Amino acid sequence: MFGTAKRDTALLIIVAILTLFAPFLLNPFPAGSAMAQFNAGYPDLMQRFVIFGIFAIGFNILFGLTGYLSFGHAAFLGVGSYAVVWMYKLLDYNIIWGLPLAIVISGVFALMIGFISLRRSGIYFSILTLAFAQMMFAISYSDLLGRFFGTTITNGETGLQVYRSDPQVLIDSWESVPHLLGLVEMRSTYTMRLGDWSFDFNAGYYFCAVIMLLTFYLAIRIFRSPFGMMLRAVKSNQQRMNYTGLNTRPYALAAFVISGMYAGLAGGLMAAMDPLAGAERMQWTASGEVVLMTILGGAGTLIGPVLGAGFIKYFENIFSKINDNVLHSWFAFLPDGIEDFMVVIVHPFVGKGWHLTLGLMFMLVVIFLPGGLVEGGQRIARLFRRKNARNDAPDGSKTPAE
Amino acid sequence: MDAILLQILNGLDKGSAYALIALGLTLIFGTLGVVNFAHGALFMIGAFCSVTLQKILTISTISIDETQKDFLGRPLEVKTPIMENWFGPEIGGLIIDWSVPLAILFAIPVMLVIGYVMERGLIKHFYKRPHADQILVTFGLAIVLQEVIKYFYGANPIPTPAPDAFRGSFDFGALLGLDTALAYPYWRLVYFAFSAVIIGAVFAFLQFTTFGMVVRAGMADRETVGLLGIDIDRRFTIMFGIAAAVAGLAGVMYAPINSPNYHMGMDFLVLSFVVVVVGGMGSLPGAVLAGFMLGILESFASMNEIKAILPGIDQIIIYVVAIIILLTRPRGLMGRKGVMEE
Amino acid sequence: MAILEVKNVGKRFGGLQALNNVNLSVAENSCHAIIGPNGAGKSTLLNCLVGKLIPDTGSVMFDGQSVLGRKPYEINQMGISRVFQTPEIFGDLTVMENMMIPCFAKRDGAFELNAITSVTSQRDVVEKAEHMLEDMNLIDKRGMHAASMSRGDKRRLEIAMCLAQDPRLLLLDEPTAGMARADTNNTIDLLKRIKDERDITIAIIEHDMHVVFSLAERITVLAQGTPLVEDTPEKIKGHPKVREAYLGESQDAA
Amino acid sequence: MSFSKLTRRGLIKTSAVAGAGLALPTYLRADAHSGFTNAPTGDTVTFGFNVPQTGPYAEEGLDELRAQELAVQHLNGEGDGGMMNTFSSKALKGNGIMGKKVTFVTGDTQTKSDAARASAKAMIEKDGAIMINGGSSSGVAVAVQGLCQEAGVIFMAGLTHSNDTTGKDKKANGFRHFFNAYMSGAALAPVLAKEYGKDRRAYHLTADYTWGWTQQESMAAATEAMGWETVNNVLTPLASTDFSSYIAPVLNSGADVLVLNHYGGNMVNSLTNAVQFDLLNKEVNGKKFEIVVPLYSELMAAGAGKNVQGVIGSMNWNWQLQDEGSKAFTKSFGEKYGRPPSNSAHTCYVQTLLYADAVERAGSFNPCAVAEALEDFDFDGMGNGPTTYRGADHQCFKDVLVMKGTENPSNEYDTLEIVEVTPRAQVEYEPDHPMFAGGDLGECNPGA
Repeated sequence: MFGTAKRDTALLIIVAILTLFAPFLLNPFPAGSAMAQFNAGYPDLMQRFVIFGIFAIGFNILFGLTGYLSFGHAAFLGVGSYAVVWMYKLLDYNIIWGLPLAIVISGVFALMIGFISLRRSGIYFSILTLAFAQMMFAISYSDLLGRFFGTTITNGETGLQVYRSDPQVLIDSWESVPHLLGLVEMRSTYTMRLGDWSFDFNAGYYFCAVIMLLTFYLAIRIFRSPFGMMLRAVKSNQQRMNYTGLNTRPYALAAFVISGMYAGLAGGLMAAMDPLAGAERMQWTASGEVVLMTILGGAGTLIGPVLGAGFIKYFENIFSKINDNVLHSWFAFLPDGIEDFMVVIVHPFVGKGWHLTLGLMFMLVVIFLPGGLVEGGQRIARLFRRKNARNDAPDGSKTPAE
Repeated sequence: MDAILLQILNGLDKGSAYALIALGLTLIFGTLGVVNFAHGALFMIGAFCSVTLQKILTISTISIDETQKDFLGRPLEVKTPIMENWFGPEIGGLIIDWSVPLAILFAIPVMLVIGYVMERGLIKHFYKRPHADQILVTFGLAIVLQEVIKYFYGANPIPTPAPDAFRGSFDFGALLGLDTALAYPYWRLVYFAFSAVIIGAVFAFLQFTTFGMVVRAGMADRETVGLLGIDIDRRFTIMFGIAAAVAGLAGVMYAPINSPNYHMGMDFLVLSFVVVVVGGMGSLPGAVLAGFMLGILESFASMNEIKAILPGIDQIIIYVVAIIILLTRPRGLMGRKGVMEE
Repeated sequence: MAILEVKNVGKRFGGLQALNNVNLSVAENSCHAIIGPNGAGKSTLLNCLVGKLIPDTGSVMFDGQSVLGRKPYEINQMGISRVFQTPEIFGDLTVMENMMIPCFAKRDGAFELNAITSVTSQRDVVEKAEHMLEDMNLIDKRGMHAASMSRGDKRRLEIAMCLAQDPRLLLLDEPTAGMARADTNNTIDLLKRIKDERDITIAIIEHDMHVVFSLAERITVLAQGTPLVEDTPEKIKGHPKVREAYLGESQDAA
Repeated sequence: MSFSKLTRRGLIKTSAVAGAGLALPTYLRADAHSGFTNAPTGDTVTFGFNVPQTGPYAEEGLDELRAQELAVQHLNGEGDGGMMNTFSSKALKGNGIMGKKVTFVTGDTQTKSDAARASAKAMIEKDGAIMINGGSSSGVAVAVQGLCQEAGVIFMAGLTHSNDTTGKDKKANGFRHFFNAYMSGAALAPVLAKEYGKDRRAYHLTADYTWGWTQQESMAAATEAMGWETVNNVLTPLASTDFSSYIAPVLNSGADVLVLNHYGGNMVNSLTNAVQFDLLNKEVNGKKFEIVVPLYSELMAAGAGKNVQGVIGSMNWNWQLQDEGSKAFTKSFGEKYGRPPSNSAHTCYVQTLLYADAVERAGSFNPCAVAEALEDFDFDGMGNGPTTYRGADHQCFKDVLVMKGTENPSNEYDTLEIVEVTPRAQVEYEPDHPMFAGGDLGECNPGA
């Protein structure tokens, strides 16, 4: 089905089901309960999961397949966001204008930056991409371009946003909410209550989810295509590539541009969900984040980057919100002394200490699961398989791009 | 003219911090082949060695002064440092005043131990792993280290002044017979001299000791040296400790220049990578040269005359220079072929 | 008729004249060996042929066209394939994938953005690759990681990858270096078979005289960057100059 | 194109009916019937405290969080009641708000617009927060204010000092208690003229982002009006950690005052660097060289240590004020946390009480009713003397403090001393003042 191998089709279907039912799966705890803190099924975070999933899937096409480690991909994310918000300002709040533009413009930027940066390899390449991205960040953060043009281009550290005085030539009256063709507002949410549970079905989330599935499907096709194979060959042995009559530069550049366009799309979607483009999303920390997401999940695997993105965003948004009040409510069932003791123990790892937990998780994953989270999943799966059929012959069909 | 002289001084000073951090980083790159994202955190821990020693030296006894009130209107608790009790206010005060230079002695063993533990406990297991894994684990470690510091010291910068003897500035203008003042802070001159000594010591160590020769040989060709029956691993462990100590010492003496805070390591991390790569992978002189060069260029770019022509150039100069150098010289200023190019 | 014509090629590295006025002519469908002591300039010459190095002087013509100034992949597309001293294969890929890449390179050229269709749907390439693997007796190992194969298998795979492109000239750089005697003999047999079955020219650099005399139809002896003599194996064996310059000095290599 | 232009509204309506299952244009948990976002249904009401908990402003965020927690206690009738006892409005009874117990959730802004909005959205969407309070930078405040406007909740800004927050970027759902750059300039200029004379030449170093620009503009305008001359204004990158190359040229520029339009880590470092260059011991143009830091905070002063001594700046509030409200708050805060509150803590505390009081007076949590109750509200007893929340731009008008670094501090909290309490009349301005022009409050948005 879909022109993909059976295993890939199965993976795609599983991912589709998971995203479709995410509002249920991410809200396993009743709304009022102490554990509700761990629920992640609210629109903003669900949107972030899939948007950063797209970002990481695209990054993986470059890093996972070719091995070129870009440290400046957040620049394309920012470019995509600015493109969409500018379309809001100039035309109207319909996201249909901005998203294709985000892809095209980030593609153009990726072509220029990639063309120059790919003249070098290894860490020299990484630093070139970092330098370009940091330049773009500095320019956006202080709106340096705006100083030359005499009008704001990025609106500095506040972030680019839509004002009532903006032209919005396609409409007469001012709008304030991004929508798709006037059919549905991105923030529309239907809340379903089942007993104590509550589930949010958000239009923006499903829009992003559909796009994520499309990009995931495209990534599968790329992984399994001759082009994808060539990219893995670039990573494996450039010398042999050259002496097999293959020009490595355009292969790497094409991967760079494709992943840049993925990043631009992700950035565009961020602005489509929340009509503001902040300069921080171009900073090196943002570029570093997608690197971490990809490695954490499992570089070069199809589903790994999505898992990594979800993992990091979950910690950022859920663990940072756990304060001492919440801790007390968790441990309220314990006797007073022990309750306070537990709160003191857990306190450094949550709330303002969420970074500490994240750092520890990075170390634990990379020490114990060298292949990232995907390897964790594989180990669990192997454990089950071994239990079920001890005498099975070793699986020789394991393809390296798994 | 005087403006340019001043910026050269500034550049040398900034450059010495960059060079010291990059030196340690490139030692780890070159000898161990490890991408160490925790190197900035080592610099930060060095700065907090100064803070810690200052706190230790100012451990105080508390007495109640009924004549003064605190902010809630209660009698004020007056703190007297134990140092002043022991040695009298004069000498005790002097010891506290000199806590930053004294912290050098404190920091060397601390940083060597931290470096040793890091290498044996963690980094050692990642020599054979892909660079991606090294990035993830050292980045995780960097976050953990800075969060631990934040837990104990808070997020606010902590003033760590230089000894009173080094307050104020030296007037080069008078020295050179210029009309205009060309004042430069004493402590910054001390920092520059200190870095020069450290850099010189590292180079001398690598150049003139057998240990250094083996390490240099190991940087050039690890396998061959290993085949010669030399225990290169143990020497690399010591090298990691030294790299940590260099970063730490850079931090110790930096504390009076800018009050240390827990995230100062991350502020320097990206920059130090740029410096190392511009200098060229695996080249110690390259790292030092690039450090000073970028420091001076950054200082020049912040001159009003330059900013008048190119507004905002000071924000991006480092990156522009990095791009130009990497495009004109494929392996940075003095890089060796084949190091971190795969 | 000569398919490869090297004329007056010179190459200098700093103070070292690595190649000096080298002339070489390789006849089509022949097997031509280049021998010489260490540092004679054999590898430098080879690198000049494939575009890794550009000679300071002289010309290199392949099938009437100059290869100078062309990139390695362009020269390869002209029909020159190279086998390395230590096998250069795609270690992270499977044997089958290793085999398919040259098939794609042959079919699609230096770059083709074929990003949507599945590899397995390219029947022509799959069949050709399978055929090559069968031919090389590697078909059982098709799912293996190339890096985990034995050295002899890697060598066979690399030769197979070169042949998959149907090159007109196959350059071999000490193909049996570091091999056990049995593997060496297998490789010799393989190369003989290739020579018999295909219209192909083979140029080989080799230390091992057993290999050279088993395969070569003509031999060029290189010493200190200059061709000493060129002749048939029989004549070379008895040539006094060669004995003096080469065979006498390195008995153990022979 | 014309398609969307002509029929958009109609389409939204029909689609809302047709696709009612999926696309009801409700925002989140609000029952559509209540008419506004996150209408509290049970016996509790949830506040969202959005402060920086990681990054350079984490300490400031922590102090804000302390104050917010204290405010919630006081609202619920716990503790000594703090400023509720001195507040001129007596609507709050210490039984929560309209009988509902106040609870709160917290989030981390990371001092990044994106992260702050994500965190605010989480509190609104997931936790049902009715109001967002806190923050310690203007970029974040503007970003979150915009979000609250769209979401239909009230935003009670924390520390935000840029003119834009209640100028170019003002929003009907957003309210700022903190003072702003213009007020700093207006309060400082007369004091500076008195202390340092009217014939001064100022050299500005300005952080290169929106707040820095408005701060510099305000200071330059106010001091120039007093007769000062602005010699130069140099923009410094936010990422700077070492300001030596910007400070070195100051001495030879002919300026005799250095104005540091920096905040947070930037300010700590630039002031430390300036003192290293011994500027305060120099004489230029026959006058003693001086440094001015327009926006002070206790935490920055602590970070800069001895370097603040004798340096003048301004603040919104300080714990040393001797009015009843300030004393009550300082006592309450000090007894709970063992340290005096910072001025950002004060703002967050007051904002929380003001919001609660407005709800009580309006008799509704509906943001529009609350906004109406806050607009042009006059109150006293909150530490800054008689204060007005101006309806035209949602900016509070009150006395401003001019501060100076204490020369001989007697204890670790004694870093700054009050030079003058600038009366409110002196810092007031018209809503259409050019520095605040270009904005539009819009209409209050109740959300659902």
